[in-house]
Amino acid sequence: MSKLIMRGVSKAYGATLALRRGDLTVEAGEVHVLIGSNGSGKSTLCKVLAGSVRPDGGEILIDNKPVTITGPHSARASGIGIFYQELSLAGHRTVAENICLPDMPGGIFVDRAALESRAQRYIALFDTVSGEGFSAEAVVENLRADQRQLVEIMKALATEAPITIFDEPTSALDRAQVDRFFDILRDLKAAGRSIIFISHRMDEIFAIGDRVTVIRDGETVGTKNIADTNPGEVIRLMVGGQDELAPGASAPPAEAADRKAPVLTVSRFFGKGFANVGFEVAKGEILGFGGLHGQGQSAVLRAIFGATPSNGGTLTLAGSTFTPSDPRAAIRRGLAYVSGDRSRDGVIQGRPILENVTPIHYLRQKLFLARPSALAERVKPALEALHTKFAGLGYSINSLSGGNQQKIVIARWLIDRPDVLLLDDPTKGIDLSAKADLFALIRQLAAEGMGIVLYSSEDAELLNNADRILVFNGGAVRRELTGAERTRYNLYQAAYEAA
Amino acid sequence: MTAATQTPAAAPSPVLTFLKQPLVVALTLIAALLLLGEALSPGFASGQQILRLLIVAALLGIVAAGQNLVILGGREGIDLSVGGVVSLSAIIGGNLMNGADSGILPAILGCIAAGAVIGLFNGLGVTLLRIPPLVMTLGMLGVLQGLLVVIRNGIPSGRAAPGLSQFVTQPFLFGLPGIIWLWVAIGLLMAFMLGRTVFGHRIYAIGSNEQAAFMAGVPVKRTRIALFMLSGAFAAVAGMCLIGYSGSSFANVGEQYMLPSIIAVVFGGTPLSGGKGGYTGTMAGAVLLVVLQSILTTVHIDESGRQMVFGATLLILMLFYGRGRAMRA
Amino acid sequence: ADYKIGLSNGWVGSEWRTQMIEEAQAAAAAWKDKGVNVEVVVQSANVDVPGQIAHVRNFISEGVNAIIINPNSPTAFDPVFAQAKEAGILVISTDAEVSSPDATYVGIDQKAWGAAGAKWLAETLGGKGNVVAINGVAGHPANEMRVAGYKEVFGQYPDIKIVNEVNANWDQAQGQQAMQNLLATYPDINGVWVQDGMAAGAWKSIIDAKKESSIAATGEIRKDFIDIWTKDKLNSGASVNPPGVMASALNVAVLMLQGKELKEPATAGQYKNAMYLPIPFIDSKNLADAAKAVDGKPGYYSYTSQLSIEDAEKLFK
Amino acid sequence: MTAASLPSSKPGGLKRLVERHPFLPALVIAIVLLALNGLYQPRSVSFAGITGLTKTYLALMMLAIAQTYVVYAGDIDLSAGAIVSLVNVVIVVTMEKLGGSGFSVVAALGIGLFVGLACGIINGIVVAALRLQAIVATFATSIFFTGLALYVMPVAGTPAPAAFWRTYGGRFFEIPFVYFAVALLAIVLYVLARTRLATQLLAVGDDAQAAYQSGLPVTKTRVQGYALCGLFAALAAFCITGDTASGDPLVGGKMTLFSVAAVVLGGSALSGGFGTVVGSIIGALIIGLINSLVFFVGTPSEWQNLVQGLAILVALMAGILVGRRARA
Ligand SMILES: Nc1ncnc2c1ncn2[C@@H]1O[C@H](COP(=O)(O)OP(=O)(O)OP(=O)(O)O)[C@@H](O)[C@H]1O
Ligand SMILES: Nc1ncnc2c1ncn2[C@@H]1O[C@H](COP(=O)(O)OP(=O)(O)OP(=O)(O)O)[C@@H](O)[C@H]1O
Ligand SMILES: O[C@@H]1[C@@H](O)[C@H](O)OC[C@H]1O
Ligand SMILES: [Mg+2]
Ligand SMILES: [Mg+2]
Repeated sequence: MSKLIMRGVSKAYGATLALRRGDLTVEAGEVHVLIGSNGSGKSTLCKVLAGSVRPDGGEILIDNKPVTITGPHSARASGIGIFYQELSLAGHRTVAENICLPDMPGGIFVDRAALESRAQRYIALFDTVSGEGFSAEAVVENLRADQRQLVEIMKALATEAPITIFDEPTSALDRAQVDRFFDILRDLKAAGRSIIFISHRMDEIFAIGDRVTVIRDGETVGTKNIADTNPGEVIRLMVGGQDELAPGASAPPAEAADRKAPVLTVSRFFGKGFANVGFEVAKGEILGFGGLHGQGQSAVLRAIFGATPSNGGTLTLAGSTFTPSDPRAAIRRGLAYVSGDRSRDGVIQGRPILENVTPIHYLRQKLFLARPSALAERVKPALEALHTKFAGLGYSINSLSGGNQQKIVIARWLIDRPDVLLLDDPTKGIDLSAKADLFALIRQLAAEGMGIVLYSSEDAELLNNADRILVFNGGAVRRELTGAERTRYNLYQAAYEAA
Repeated sequence: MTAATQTPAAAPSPVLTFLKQPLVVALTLIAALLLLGEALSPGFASGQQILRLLIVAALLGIVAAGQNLVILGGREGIDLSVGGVVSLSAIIGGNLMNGADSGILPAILGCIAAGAVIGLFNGLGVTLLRIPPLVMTLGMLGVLQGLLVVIRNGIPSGRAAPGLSQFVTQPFLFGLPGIIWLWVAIGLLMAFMLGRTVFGHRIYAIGSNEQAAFMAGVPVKRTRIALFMLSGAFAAVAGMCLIGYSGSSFANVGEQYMLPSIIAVVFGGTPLSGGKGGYTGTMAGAVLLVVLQSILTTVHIDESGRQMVFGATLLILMLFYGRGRAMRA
Repeated sequence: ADYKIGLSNGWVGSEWRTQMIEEAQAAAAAWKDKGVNVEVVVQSANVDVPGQIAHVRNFISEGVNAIIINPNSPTAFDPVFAQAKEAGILVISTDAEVSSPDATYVGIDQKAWGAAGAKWLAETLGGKGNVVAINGVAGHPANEMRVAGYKEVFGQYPDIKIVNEVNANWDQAQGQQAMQNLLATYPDINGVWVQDGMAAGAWKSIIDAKKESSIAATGEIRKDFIDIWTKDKLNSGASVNPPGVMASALNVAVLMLQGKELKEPATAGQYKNAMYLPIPFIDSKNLADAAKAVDGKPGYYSYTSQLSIEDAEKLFK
Repeated sequence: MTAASLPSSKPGGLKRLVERHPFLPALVIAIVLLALNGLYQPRSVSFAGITGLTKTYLALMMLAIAQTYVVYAGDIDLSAGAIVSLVNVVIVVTMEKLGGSGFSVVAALGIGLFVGLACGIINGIVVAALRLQAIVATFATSIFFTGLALYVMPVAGTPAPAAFWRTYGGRFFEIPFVYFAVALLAIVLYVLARTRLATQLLAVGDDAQAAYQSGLPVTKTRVQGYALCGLFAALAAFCITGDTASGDPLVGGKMTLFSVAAVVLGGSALSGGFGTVVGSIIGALIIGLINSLVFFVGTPSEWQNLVQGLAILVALMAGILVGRRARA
């Protein structure tokens, strides 16, 4: 008897069919992986189960009994707990309060003692990896992204639900945190609990999963035993009849980019989260930033771009020295910055695609009027280069899937070519084919002479695309990997070296 | 391959989509209220009366233009100081004109400058000091009310120039008073600005996602300051028109525009969360509100009854508009 | 100073109030000629009832000898006036009566004020016709007394019909809008009873609708209005609530502080603590005199009158 | 090995203090203002002076508390002042109808609480259940409640029975009654701060969608916030009635915006999720202290409004800036 059966679940948002036919069967005591490209409907399926999305159709059986889930509360009552991809934390509350938020101990009054001791149980699970500043009393708002993700994990664990969903719980975690988390999942599995696990990282899926269900275009296309399948097969299922592109399939970069005059030079650069950073990027070079996440890579890129303050350093772009002030000035100077966090830094929600793709153009061309037809001419090539799929420039960007939204955001930087492109984990949460498109374009841009800095949290992306890799640790560059040194082994070793 | 999965679901009928537009909702409600008014007191929906209502609506609508911009700019944008600016501008304008047509131009310039300066202060407080707009403009309202007392003690409340009164109340072109043409012009200007200028796109950008706009080189602070300045300027123009309407300036003439200007914006389909909406709807919203108010003045019931009916009707009308998203999608 | 007097005004919504304070300040200064030093401390602001109670408490802390108040409520000051009295402070209200037994009212009878305008209107209309009323702030005591005044008068004329009553919050523009709506709905209006500040607005709508020859309406006493009235020969009449009432009250207060006793104790009015001042009335007969009185004054200046020190002295033993 | 090798900014002493007690900047402002009041008019800080201040501003404090509970959840109530007016006229009329006896007072207070609660629930339904925007929806209900108040009592003036206001203004064991009220209030607030509701309101204010997805009854919680607001607005009306001894259908109207200002002065975030009721009480006090100080320093009457307006604006800005600096 299966623990959970979801059959024919469907959900439309206006004209967007988020889920056509979601099927999922989960056994007790298994980690069941959901995989599918961006916007394929994984989160939607999970949210239907967790009660926060109202399905249009379909049925749900738990322990073979049909259940009707009317909201998050009723889902909890049916034994479902969830980690939300976008987190569901109260920023001004403490870690302990957040962990216990779904059901606070006590009646009219909060039972503080019970709350603390319950929270402590889950905090203790991650004691070794939760990092500095993490405690039951810490205010969530003051925590780092990975620590917040840990809180959301603890919150999901604290539901002690027989079926627990983890929708991309590891996207901000480092390896040690992921390892710890997986150990806990294994314990839960052993205790007979059912886990639904979503990740875009193939290695994680094969490390922790028992079975995998693939969703494509809102439809469940198959379920495999992890033991009986391999990444290639999973990817084939995900992409269906379309081109097959695996992460490693791209051509390796030129051994040594012609070391022309550097287009961007950074030296003795200091700022919040990094110190004394220096490097050069040549025209046509793809410089990689590597290392564990949060070691200053992103901070350096944002500071160069003027998005966060820096204190001191000499920066030279195309021969002229500058001090970062704000993105506006950086853009005028010919810098471009693509953030992986598109919903925070990129997408202008609810506005037409045209308005989302033109702001940099407006600024660089000093435009005052927005003439749609003239703009369309300028915009189309950039969108085509990324194989962006869209119905028309007048449509809202919300009508696109996440991956296509990110392409729009990237395209805005390409209408007027920048001298240097700063890529800050640009593929976070993007599916494989979109990644392939993006990297093909990046290499082309480099070939055309653009200087590119690429930070990626995925090692494969760096190894496959960067001409040179600077490995960050503790806010400083610890090692430079060039040519044949660019191996996974060297990368890990440098990253894990004590600072 | 791309990740695009959106496939048109059964497309909602175009008729229904049309009917759900805030502008259409407002216009329909206006028509219904006019019919109701006519039924309750014959003559209510006569051409002359409608024209007079439009003059009053134009006053509110011009204030609402600035309010609309500030709200569109997001970050809980709202301008509670507009009422104070209207009053102040009426006084400044009245004194600069003091009954002479030659004073109209200096008055207009003076008022707009004063309104813009007040807006500048609001904008600086909101952007540089990051005071929430509600707080900043509420505080500013208190300051302006105090300023009014000082000014009114020091200088006489002036009178409108005859030319201005003519412009506001008498037929100007094709039988319509000048203020209505002014309002139409403002409407066209707003539509052009919001839809066809980079500045307009930037307003939506900061209203929808300020951080993304910042990263895309939008001068967030400058744009937002400009919105508050425009709001002050529009309120000042309304103050000028108001003194043209009533002939002389006095007391807190503007107080009655503060919250109604916000309601006009909401009735026009611009939610208070910003980044969405436009001015055409707001114009209809202003007319709707004014028609409703004047129906209530003409119905012979006690003040208590009037207020209860007005409050309840506002609530019912709000149900037609941007109700917040359901928690459960 | 011999006496320190606190003046509290809880509403600064009209020039009338400004003039009221200025006249009172001038009256205090005038006592110097009599060898009496009267110092006034003023709190004049847009405040609510609690805010005005705070005014009174501030005066108590300040240690004034007397408080003269234009109150925002007739009854709300009973407790705080009791406290003032305990502290040995003389309390006088003006412009609106208060129920407190610890205070004296010096001002006009607002009900009689309302009635005077209504009487003029009824007689001007020959005792018959359709009348509308445009009132001030609903629920405000002065407003309600005035309403009671006109109701009583119109009640005595069976052929006068009050077709509608609306509120325009003592605001000129709202008065103008209200009149507009009323004109559109009732094309056959003969008379309008409207209170001071809003009259100019109402008349503006009447003139815009070219009905000034067929409609009689009460008027107001600001120079601006008196000018139009004279120029356009409007059919209007205005009862006067002189802004000098507070000055009158001040003169009475000083005499009381000097320990003088009233010839006739103040026992008029519903609260039996009022001393009523005369209510002048302006109509076509004496319009020219009024115009002369305000000649050379700014447009917002109200026709006024006050009890001079000598007039006041006559009221005392 | 973990990624947490970067030193995360360690909250300093002041920061922690302000994080825990967001009202501290307001408290400092209030103490400074009190000292200035005493400097310019020593009698204003005498026992009688302070008692007078408390009597006058207890109503605004109550209303600021009321406003705080909706602000906790990121909502706002622009009808709070109208509720005060409505409850004021309702209890005065009830006391009058029932003959002004001690029983009538108790019955009237009960009915007053009920009316406040009902108004609050109506607001809650309109804003949380019908999902109308709080600013405009509560403005609409404020018009409705004002209409009701005018219906109950068309003209200000009906007196409250002496038993009622003599109690409010009187003394017990030589201690003014208002101090008992304040003490009781302190206890109530202490207790309320420990409720699940308070935490849930704050969690909703932080992120309503997240709270909903976590399984919190968001709509119910917000309605409860408004209900609490209505209850405290009723208490504010009791204080007003005690201090004014009469009914007035417009008495509370102007208090609404001041209650919002008091909440902000007290260090709560209008966007929700962060704040304290104690702060709001101090905020109300600041408004009162500013108003009296402006008079005591001898500001000419025509400048008083402006100086008060400026001082309040400056205090609002200072509170926000100091609070943020301390927390940043
Ligand atoms: N609230 C919403 N309103 C409108 N469209 C939505 C909403 N939520 C999701 N969608 C759309 O539904 C589709 C499925 O989204 P969903 O979040 O389930 O994808 P996903 O598989 O979780 O993708 P990802 O890997 O990027 O997290 C997408 O096209 C998305 O744009
Ligand atoms: N230094 C920064 N780092 C990251 N994001 C920023 C930074 N400055 C501003 N932003 C983002 O852009 C938005 C608008 O920026 P802007 O500087 O115009 O206003 P602000 O929020 O008042 O910034 P400031 O931090 O300078 O007070 C901010 O609200 C924030 O989201
Ligand atoms: O006459 C009015 C007076 O009674 C009121 O109190 O203030 C405004 C004046 O217009
Ligand atoms: Mg997802
Ligand atoms: Mg994703």
